Amino acid sequence: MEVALFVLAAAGALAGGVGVVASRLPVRNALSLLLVLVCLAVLYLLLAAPFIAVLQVIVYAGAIVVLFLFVVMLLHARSGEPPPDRLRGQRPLAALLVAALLAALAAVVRAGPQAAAPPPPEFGTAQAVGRVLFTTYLLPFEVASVILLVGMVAAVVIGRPLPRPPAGPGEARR
Amino acid sequence: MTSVPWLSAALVLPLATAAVAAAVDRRRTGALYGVGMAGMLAVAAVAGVVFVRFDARSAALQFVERAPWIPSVGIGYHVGVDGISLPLVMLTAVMMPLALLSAWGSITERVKELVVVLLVLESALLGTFVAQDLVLFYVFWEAVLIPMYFLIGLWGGPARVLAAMKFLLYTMAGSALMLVAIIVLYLQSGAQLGARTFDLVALQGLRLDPALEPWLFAAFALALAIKVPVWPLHTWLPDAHTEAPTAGSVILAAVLLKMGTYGFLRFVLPLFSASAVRYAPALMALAVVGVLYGGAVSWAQRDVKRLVAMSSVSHLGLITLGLFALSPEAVQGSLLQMVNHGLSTGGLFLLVGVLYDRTHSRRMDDYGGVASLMPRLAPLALIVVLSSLALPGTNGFVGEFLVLVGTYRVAPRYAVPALGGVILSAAYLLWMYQKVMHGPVAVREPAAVRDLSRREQALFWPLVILIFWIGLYPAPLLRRSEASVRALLALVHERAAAPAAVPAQAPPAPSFPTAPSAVVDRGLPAGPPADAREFRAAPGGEVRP
Amino acid sequence: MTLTLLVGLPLAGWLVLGLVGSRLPRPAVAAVGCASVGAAFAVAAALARDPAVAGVGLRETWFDWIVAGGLAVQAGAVYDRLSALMAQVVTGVGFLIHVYSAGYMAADPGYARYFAALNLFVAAMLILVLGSSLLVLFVGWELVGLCSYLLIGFWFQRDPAASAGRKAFLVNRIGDAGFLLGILVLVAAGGTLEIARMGEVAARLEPGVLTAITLLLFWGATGKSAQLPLYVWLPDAMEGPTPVSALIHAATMVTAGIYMIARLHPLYAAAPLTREVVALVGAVTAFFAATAALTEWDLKRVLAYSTISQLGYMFVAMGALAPPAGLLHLTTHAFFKATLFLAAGSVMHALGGTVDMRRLGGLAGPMRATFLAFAAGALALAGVPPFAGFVSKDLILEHAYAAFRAGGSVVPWLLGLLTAFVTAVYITRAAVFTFAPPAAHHGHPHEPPPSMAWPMAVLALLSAAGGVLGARAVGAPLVRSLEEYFGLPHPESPVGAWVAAAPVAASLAGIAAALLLYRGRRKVSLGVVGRLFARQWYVEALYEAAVVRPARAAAQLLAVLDVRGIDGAVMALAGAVGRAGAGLRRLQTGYVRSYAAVLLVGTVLALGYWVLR
Amino acid sequence: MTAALDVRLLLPELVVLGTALVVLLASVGGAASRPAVLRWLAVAGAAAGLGAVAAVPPAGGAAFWGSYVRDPLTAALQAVVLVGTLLAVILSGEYVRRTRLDAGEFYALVLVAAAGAMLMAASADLLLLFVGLETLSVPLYVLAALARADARSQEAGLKYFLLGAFATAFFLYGVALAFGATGSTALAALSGAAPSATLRAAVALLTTGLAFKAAVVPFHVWAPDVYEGAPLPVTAYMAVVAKAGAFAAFLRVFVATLGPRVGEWGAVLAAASVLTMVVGNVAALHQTGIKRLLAYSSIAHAGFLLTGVLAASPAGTAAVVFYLLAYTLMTLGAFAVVLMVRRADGEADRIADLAGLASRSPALGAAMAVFMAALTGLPPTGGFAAKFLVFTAALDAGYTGVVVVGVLSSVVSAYYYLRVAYTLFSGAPVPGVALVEDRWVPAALALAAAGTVLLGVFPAPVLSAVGQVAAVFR
Amino acid sequence: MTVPLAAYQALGALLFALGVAGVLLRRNALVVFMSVELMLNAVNLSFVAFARQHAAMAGQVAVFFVVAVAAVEVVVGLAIIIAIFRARETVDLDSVDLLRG
Repeated sequence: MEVALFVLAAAGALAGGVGVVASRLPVRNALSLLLVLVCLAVLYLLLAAPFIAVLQVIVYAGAIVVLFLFVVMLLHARSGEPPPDRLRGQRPLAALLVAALLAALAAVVRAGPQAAAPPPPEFGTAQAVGRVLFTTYLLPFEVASVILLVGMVAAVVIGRPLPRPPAGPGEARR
Repeated sequence: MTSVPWLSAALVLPLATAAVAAAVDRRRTGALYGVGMAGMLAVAAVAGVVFVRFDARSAALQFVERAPWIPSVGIGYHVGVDGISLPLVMLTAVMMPLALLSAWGSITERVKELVVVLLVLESALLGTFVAQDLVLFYVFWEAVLIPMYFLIGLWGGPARVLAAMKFLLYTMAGSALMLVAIIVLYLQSGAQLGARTFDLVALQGLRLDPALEPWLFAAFALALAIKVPVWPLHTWLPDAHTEAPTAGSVILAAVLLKMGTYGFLRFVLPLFSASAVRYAPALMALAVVGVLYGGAVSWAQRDVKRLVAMSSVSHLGLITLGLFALSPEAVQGSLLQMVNHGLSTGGLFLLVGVLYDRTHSRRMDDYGGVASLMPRLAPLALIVVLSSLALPGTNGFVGEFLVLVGTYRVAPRYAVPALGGVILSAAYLLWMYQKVMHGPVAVREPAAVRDLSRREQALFWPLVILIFWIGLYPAPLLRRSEASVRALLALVHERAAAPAAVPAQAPPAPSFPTAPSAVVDRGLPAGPPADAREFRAAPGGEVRP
Repeated sequence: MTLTLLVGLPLAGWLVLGLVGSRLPRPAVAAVGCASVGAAFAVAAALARDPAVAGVGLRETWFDWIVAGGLAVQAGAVYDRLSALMAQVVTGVGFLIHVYSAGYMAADPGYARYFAALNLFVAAMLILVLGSSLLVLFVGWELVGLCSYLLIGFWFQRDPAASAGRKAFLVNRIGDAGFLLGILVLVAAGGTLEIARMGEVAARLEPGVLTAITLLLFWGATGKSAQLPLYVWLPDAMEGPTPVSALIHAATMVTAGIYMIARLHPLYAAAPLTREVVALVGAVTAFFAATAALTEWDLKRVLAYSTISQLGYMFVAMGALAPPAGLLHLTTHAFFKATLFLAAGSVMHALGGTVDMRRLGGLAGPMRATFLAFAAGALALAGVPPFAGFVSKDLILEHAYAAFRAGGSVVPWLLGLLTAFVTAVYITRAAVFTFAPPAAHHGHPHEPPPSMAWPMAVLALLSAAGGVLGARAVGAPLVRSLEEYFGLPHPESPVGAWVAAAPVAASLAGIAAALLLYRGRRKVSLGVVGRLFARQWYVEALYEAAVVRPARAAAQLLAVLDVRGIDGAVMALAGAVGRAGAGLRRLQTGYVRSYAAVLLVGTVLALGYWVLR
Repeated sequence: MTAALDVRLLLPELVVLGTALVVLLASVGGAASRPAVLRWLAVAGAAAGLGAVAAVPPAGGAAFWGSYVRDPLTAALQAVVLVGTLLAVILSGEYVRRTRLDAGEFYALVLVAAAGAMLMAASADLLLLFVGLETLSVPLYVLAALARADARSQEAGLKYFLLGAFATAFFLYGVALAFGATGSTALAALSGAAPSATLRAAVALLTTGLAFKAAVVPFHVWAPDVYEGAPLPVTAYMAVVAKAGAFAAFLRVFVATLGPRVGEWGAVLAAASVLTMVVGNVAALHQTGIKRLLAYSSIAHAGFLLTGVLAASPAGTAAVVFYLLAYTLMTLGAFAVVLMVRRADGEADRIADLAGLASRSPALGAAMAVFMAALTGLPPTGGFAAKFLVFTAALDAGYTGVVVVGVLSSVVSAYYYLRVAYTLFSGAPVPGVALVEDRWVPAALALAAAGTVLLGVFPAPVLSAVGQVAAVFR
Repeated sequence: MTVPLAAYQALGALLFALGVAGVLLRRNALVVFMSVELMLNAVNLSFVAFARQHAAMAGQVAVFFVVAVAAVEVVVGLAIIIAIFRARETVDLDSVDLLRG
């Protein structure tokens, strides 16, 4: 059962991953990302992390990917990658580098510990997460709120319309 | 030993004067020059006090001032003079006002910057010669670079930008490794001396690992050899000297190059004695090549200033030769020759400057018959030329002779070819003198070639007086350097002979070999060179008790 | 104190003339110039009477000059028989020539400069003569060279004069380098430069070292005294004013080499090999220069070659261990050669500076006094009895022969004899061309003014009668005195009478031959040999081709290599760094994907290092 | 473990963040049109933060359940960050007003970024470090793109953001692997963990993330483009505060945590250091833009700073802190000189724009000479003292080769630095270039110059202060 | 039979590498950005798997932070991308090359 679910979810995630990277249509990229996220949520359940799985679906899939889709729609399909590719050596280079990266990561994975004890009963629940989050990680948690604030400010300031000419910064800079 | 901080006064006075000059209205060039000159003369006066009060019998540092500076890293403000630094302090104090005077009336642009730069330069140069802490020394050493860079770059000739940068990068490249060596010394000092320190006097007690010492020696030697410059590291020199304004050339030749030779004496010999003795033949060989090469290349120049510049390579070769002969006569001769070269080559650059002010040309072909137009200049110029080619009776001869005698005694094979420099110097200097001064008048605008003004005469007279004074009666200088040189050489030979890396008690003083000196090339004996006692023991008038 | 005065007088003259001379009126300049030297002569002559001079000499220590390490050189003076003789010759002849110059240079704008330099020369020469240490002697040695440079190039506006001065300095410098090396060896091996202690040094040193020292010092002497191979500057030195040629380049300075050898007699006495070399060089030079004089058209250059030749004789004497003979010849040569030069100067003065003998002639009539003076000098030079030169030259040849008999080489004597013949030929030729008709000049020759005539007359008289100093007939006072000084035996008649007569015969034959050849004729071809003589055996050409031009070319090559090679390497290094900078700029493509790739390269490398190690 | 929840320790961060909020609120509340008020607020906040750093005693041990530590190192690093922030804010005012940047957001983001760097300095936990890193980075992405109408500013923002996010992912992977190797995110756990491939990979990936922020070669590629494109005050601020934050993290992770295991990471950082010094200095040689030049300069200095990190010793750590302070002063000083100059048509950001300005203002020329000499590392400036200290520490640790490369690349740097100083003195001013009329910029300039010189001439007081960081090793 | 945790790690590594490949290969800024998100998710998987392995909640909490930060980055990133698109009408990264050298 677990194996089947894993294989299914892993396959889905990988397929989604390939889709994100390979698809020529931005909408499909976004939807592939959604597929990855959902598959990962399944895996999180398998890994005794129900709270994170829920978080994944609600926040990531529900908010972030939707935002992506929204922007993709906003920018239309023409915002693609018109030929020609000016960096001709990029593909082989990327292949080489990614292969090397994979090799290194494979070595790490192979060397990692294999077995694990079954988790304690409360493991992965919202309570468990909360307990840790509000003790050990209270400070990072509070700081995260500051980052979120920065995000808001950023959205406002970058999205704000340009100040009227003539003395705008656009003119003031070469 | 003294309650008045004379040396600090000499270091601070130029800076204080620079501050005053910075406050003067930039359009009042006369006032700016006046302020600068007053400051420099005050420094000269302080140096004069130091010179007079200096105890010639003592080899120890005098006028010592010490204060903690960066105690946590073992860096102290430690200054003092001994017989090795004193002549150079005096040289600096004498040449700087002349350099300023050479600009007065000649340079009218950015006078304020010029005066400030020269004053800062003076402070840094003096600091280099009195610092007794390696970091303090290095600070002054490098602090010379920026003002000199600007001096060449802002007031120099047509190719000044490249020349200034070349000077800066080339000399910096050498010093960079010296800094590394200084730090390594400091790190070494911890284990042996109890506390890490940059104090030169303390570091002289260090016994370095024989595997390490040559590297440190090499790092120091490279930095200093570039500054000197020792052949083949000299190629920054002709460009810098040629493109610099007269004041810059004078300072470069008269004082700046001496930082290198002084550094050898002050740091390399006492700190890395074993390597200094071991590699002395190599350095002497390079020095001799420099003597001949510099002379030959000078001879081939068609640019007056470049000729004088290249002659420095030759002259400094002789000085380096004397340093590494490691015999008392040679080292004292070198020290004296450092002063002499400052006076004579400084004078030559002043001469070129005076000419350039009139004709705006450095090409020898543009000159001829100037002696007819400038009868007051001709004899003064000739005296300077003769001093440079070491005519007996002038200062140059005394130094050159001492170097040659001292070198011949220990390493004839280097002294003999160096004599070729005697011939070459006459060849190129008289060639230049003839091309410029003699023959029918050939300058383009003879009317513009006025004879020397009073200010310009004031440039040469101090030099002429010193040239003859040192040439005829060098005793005041030689006496003051004798004890320090002797002590230094004793230390060098003792350290070089002692087994390294044995931090035990001091090894027994090496017995002086008593073999009679003879005309055989003994190479460099490990002990003191050809026994001084035997040398003096010949009965009769010429040998002192 | 008095020796200080002796040197100090001309030195003071120099200082006064040098500093304020240009503002003094001409008579005052001449007065200062002549008086200082005249007074010096008076002092020298007066001091020579001091009994101490006959003994170890008057000594004065001036000051500690160079004291460093194991070296301690004192500046001091010694006035003994040798230096007394030389000092009197220098100041005496010097004084006469100063007086002569007052007239000769009367119209020259550089009057004060001239006398200043001439005074300095006398002072320098006295330093050379009196110096108690070889190093002090060397100071004088170089300073006279400087004065020579200044005076040869006195008319520096003319390129040949300036070049000749430089050449003189330079060639001398080449000799001096050897001299200095000799000093170095001496100080290193002997431990002292004090002249008084040379005997003891000679006793102590190994023969090889002594030979090296003496040869090196002699090398210096070949420069100063214009011997082969360094004679080349002296003919050119005739560019200077003629009185200068008389004083410096005939009577005094050029004899410094002989004086030096005499001064260091103990060393040379102990170095037979060196002496042989000295004698040979002297003899070859004597002959060589005489042949060069044979075909020369420039009157002054004839005299210059003659000087070289006569100096050769002196070296023969020094080589034959007969310094008294050499010094006697030095003295008589000072008289007669100065006479000849002054007479030549008188001719030039009269004819606006003409020295080319092809444009002279017929002057015996209008310039009788000058002619007589020249004749006296010429006869002395030719060695016609009883003129001064006869005595001294004969003595030298006798000693040369004696040296040959004692196992030395025969060459010096033979060449000396041959040279005596050639000497007579060339000086007769010169006299004929200059004074005998027909006249080839277009001027109106006149006798010189008294200030020039009187010194000339005095010197002519000395040329005629100076022989008494060495004539056996009168007991050869000077030679005796010097033999005593050098501790040499006085050979009553060292060799057979025919040896003494041979040079005279050669001289007379030479005069006769010359009269036959040149009287009334100007174009006398000596064929191939003549061309060889005229080009001085191609020695200068050889130097030019083998030394000067290669050296110059080498210097120029080095100068190019300096910029291209050494500096080229430095700049290439700098350029490489700069190009690397430009290359790195190109790597910064501006594309995000490239940057990401670079980041990944770094990451992979870090991962690879850490994971795989 | 000391008091788990000791908010007093957080006073400096709270002051700075609080000021950021106040600035934001004031801006929203109507002060946006009066940037001078906002600048005053920001200056006061930074100064108060500095005061707070001085006032809160370093407690030693970790707080907040082991995630946060306020020791002398924290205090010293935060002080450096705040000095940089304070000067940068003073410098920025004139530019912000003149080019009408969004003042409220500008100052608020600057302060938030400063807080992020401060948190990095205080991190005892990888997750806090991560969050601090993002608190520093995200505001900088926004600041780089703040001149919205300028294509170059946009481009800078985009590049910085995309590459930053990319590097963040690596950093995070490193955190994950570190957690995987130790079962904890506490830094302390790393120091004692058994060696394993996972741990080593974690270190590698953490290095990638930090090296990106510090602009260490080859993770520097973003820096020249971003520095050039970002508005001038942002570049200035980024150059010093991002550097300080990144090196705070380097010190925390490599020295304070992995210091005893220097053998495992020394070689990589040594190589990176060498590469960084060489590439940074050599690539700067032919730059014509002052911002781009200073970008390469900041890269090169990252290399010099790394030599101090390499030493993994108390002296090295103190040297790095000292270096950061000197670097902050001299870099901001150099930017201040550029900020003193304006062109009618934009920033005077080409080196040629500075020509002849010393004739108008000798003090400006002198100051630039001081800053350039200091950046070159020439005595008697703080730049020399700083290099001297890091090199001493590195040599003490045996990295002779690295130091040799360091000193030689310093020589190379003299070429481009002094050329800039020379430009100010030579030639005639370019038409259209003028000096700004503002009293704040010269004040900051004077402060930076005085500080730069004093650090060189009398470094002893500062040195003894940063010497306190040695306590971290006991 | 249970799935070994290494399989999760392997999957994480694969997804991470896919993301990296996307960043390197794609020119569309949006897609590049999505690839970065893919990398973050791969890290998250790794975190959760490690949390399971060590039975330590910190791994899951870490995911919480990653998600929070990812959200902010998405906001900032998309804002910048939109701004650029408004100015240049393209999101092709290769056309964003004013700055180089």
